Amino acid sequence: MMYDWLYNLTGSDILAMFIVSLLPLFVFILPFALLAVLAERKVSAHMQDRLGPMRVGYHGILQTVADIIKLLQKEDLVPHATDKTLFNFAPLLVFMGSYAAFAAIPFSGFFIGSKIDLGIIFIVGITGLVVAGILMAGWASNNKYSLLGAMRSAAQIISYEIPTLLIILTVIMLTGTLSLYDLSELQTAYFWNWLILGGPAVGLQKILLIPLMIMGCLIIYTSTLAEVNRTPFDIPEAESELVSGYHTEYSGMKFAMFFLAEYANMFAVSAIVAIIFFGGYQSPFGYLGNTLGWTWLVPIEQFFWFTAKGLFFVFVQMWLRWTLPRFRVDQLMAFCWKYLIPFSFVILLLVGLITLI
Amino acid sequence: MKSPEEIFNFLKEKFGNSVIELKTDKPVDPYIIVDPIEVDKICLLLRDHSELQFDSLMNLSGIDDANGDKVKDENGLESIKGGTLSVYYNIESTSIKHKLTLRVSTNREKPEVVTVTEVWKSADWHEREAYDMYGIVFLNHPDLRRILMPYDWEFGYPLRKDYKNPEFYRGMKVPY
Amino acid sequence: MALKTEEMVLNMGPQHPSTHGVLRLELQLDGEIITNVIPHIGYLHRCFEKHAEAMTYPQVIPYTDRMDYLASMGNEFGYVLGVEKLLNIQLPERVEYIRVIMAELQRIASHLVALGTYGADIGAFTPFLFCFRDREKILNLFEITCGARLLYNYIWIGGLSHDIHPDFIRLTKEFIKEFRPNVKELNDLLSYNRIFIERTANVGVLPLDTAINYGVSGPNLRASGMKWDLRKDDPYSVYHKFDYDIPVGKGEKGKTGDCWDRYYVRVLEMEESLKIIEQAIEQIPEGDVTSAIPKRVKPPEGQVYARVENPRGELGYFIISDGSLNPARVKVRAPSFVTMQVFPELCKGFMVADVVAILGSVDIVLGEIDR
Amino acid sequence: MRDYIYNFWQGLFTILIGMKVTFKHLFVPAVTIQYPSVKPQLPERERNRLYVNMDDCIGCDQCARACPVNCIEIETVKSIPGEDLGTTSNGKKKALWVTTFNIDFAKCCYCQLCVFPCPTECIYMTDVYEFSEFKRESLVYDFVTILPEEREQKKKNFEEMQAKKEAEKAAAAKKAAEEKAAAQANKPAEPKPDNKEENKQ
Repeated sequence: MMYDWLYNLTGSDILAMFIVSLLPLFVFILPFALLAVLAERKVSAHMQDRLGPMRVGYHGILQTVADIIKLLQKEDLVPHATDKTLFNFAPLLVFMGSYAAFAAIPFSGFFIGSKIDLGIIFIVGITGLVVAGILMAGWASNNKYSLLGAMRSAAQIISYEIPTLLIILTVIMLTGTLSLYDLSELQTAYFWNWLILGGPAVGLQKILLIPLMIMGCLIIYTSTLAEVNRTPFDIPEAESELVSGYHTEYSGMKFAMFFLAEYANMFAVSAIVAIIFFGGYQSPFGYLGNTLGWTWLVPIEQFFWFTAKGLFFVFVQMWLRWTLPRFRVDQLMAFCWKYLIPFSFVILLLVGLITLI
Repeated sequence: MKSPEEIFNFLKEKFGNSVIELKTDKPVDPYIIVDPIEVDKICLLLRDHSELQFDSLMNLSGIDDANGDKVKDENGLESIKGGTLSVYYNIESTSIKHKLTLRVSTNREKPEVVTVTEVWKSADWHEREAYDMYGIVFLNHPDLRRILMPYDWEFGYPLRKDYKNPEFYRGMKVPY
Repeated sequence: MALKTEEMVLNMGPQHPSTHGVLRLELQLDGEIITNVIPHIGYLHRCFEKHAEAMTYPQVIPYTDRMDYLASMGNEFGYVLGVEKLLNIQLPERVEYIRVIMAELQRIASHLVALGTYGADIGAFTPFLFCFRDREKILNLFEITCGARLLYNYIWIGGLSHDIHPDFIRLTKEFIKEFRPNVKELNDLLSYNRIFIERTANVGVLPLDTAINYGVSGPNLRASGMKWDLRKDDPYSVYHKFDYDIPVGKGEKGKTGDCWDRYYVRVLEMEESLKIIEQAIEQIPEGDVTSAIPKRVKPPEGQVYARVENPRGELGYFIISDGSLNPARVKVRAPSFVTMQVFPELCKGFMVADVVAILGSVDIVLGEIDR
Repeated sequence: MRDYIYNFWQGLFTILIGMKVTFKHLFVPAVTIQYPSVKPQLPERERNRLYVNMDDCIGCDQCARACPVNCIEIETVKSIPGEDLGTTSNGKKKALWVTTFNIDFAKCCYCQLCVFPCPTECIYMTDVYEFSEFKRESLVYDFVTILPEEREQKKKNFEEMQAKKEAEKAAAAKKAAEEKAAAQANKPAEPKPDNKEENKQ
């Protein structure tokens, strides 16, 4: 693995660990965030028959750089009578929550942050930090609207974690492993081994599993969508009622931190769905590297497939944002408790029965 | 479908002298002049009577007839004394599809008209606007406040013919 | 011991992204549920009626445009009808036809704004841009005819300022051909979307008898189930020559008269307006549009109440003339002013997010309320 | 239970239809234009900034009277009989010097009511729409073609002409008064014929 390779290279495990933990941030998340902000504006523009940013750089490529420079030089004002420490710490907490999740995500066969064996539970736990950060931001900015927004988003995220966990439980029950790395390894060789098509099971069991797995994938995708506060579940920043939810009072670099955290979270969530159901970094139709015999090419191909799947799901999130109207708060809760959770329990039950056959 | 004359005669025998006269000389639609204190009883009858059924008040507008005599007080401020302010009611029946115009006149110093909000709810804001613009007080109106002008505008009533703009309002210069 | 809760007063507006202009709503909330709404208007009051008394009759027309700035053709039409009744001028047929075409195009453009902003209030941003893309085509039609895109001063007393542009008819036919599939697309995207229905069905229900008592008119009254349209019930101009029907709210997705009905009645009305325009374009006669315009407009003493079916409802002008060049009084019965009166009735018992939905569905314009 | 499943299914189905519509629009070419580099093509009846062709303007004040917001301000001076002011394009002889002709474009509402009553069609609307200024005062356009000193000069010699005429009239009136006084001196001779001649002059 990358860690061992670095360990032989540098000799000291602290240095190796340091490099391995920095890699996802600088190699992957920051470029992804730059790309995602621009992609969101371009995708939404073309979906609405317009052109999107065209002025900065060719076809608006440098637009995100311009945005970041703007945010950097903006005055970082702190409103009067706020709880200073909480106010400053909240964006950090939110960013930490979403960035820490990348530790357990296997980018390719060769690179994984830390191969802990309860990867999924770690990720779901860490994203809980985001809720604390949002509540802190809502409370500290001393403004009626952000408090209302923070309360709503906390309630939403907590209630949507239950269907996510239930679906993850069914997958664990089926595959028996918690670690994301083993999960990806399990779904090797061609796409019909992917968990969405029944995974490594055979015969009758596999055919029975397929509809349930597809339903499961839909449910986990919608509930993780809600955890990231993306439309149709973006009540906390519902422009029309609460002006813009918990990060109304933030400006400058703090606002950029929230923005970055949202995009990092977006990719983390779509990566989880890709890993669980669509075979993480496994390629759907075999590796070029194996056929040509260059074994060093395989990890790069795997990294390519992983980011391709992740980006596809991020595109679907953007696609949903520009087609669907927004839920009302009570409808959102009703949808979760009356539709998602019962369905995931039914799937858990059925998959349990099927594994007994 | 009843013509204004029939309605007028019908009201005349019902309310006697509080229905004053039917004016048809001026062009377009004729109107009935009514006594300002009886107007809500008349309108209640107009709405509830089986053959009339005037169930919707299209429009209620105040008007400064400016028929008083012009008086120039000390620093050349021209103001009209005497004369009348009147209120026009355009009502129609959506079922029988006939229309009627009523007119009510009160003197300019103490303009008082009984409200018709109990008969048609849409009269509420129209009356508040007539009060705001002309100062016509509508008796037992649910909440008679100014509606378009600022709530504490004490420089008189803007749409009267002798209205003069104040120089300053709460320190802000009232433009040109 | 019951938990002591007290009411929270939330001020929505006058600067609020979804109040369609400068309107302040004082919401009295019990938790998330609304107990009472007090609208405060008057922020956009430009004393139209005082101006009208200082202007001559033709000079008032640019002022009428600025009242309901999304449907200026309709405003001019109403005012001009009133003055023509006072002067009882005989208009050439061509003028009547062009006025009907322009009023119906303006109705579609105004409904597109209403539907687009309503989708944006509920959260769907794409239909908003689709509606405005189609509206631009109509504005171009207006621009080639009279030169302006929003405030036209096109319909004059006794005629029109310009005759229609030579290729106006061809461009309108093209527009109609392009616009029909777009309406179907808008329906797929928004009208039948389950989340949109969830947000608007059974919300802000306006019962029929309260509607009539409050004098509500236009799409809001038709959505509550009453077939009442001035173009048919109190015909003016040449509307009696065309056949079109009046869409009425049937409560497909919830009770009749809820937000979804008010939205869907406007979508169907756009279709009817297209039919009127098509028939009007076929039957338009030849003639000179400026022949009946009087040099000096000096109507005899008297008063008239003329009303027109505007996209937002019944727009009435009560004009009193004292025989001079300037009108003695022009009182405007604005449909949004009357709809705003019934708004508190609609909101009782719903949530804050619904206030935005209901306000979007009644489609008010503050220029018209405050005059 | 039945509508529970129907709700879930209909929700899913309508969301997919909506997504089909937006995906289709990914490949529809954009309708927007890049404004500063690509200017919109305006129709010829466009109504933007007014332009006044001063050689045709006879100073008749029709446009100022027709303007609902009175943003046109005109002052004219009568010309001295001797002066020649040239003729307008359609051959009408001009009789008035137009000394001030300001249009305040901050107040103008572009309603085109001033264009129609103009007898010589010298005021019309161009399609210039980019004329924003930093100061509001600089939006008041002065259209008069004669130089400021000439305007003063025109006013001055009109006043002189005026003063000269008064002087003559006063002189004539004084002369008439003396004659009357003289006539009264020999009034008993023949009173009637005198005053008939006087008012004939």
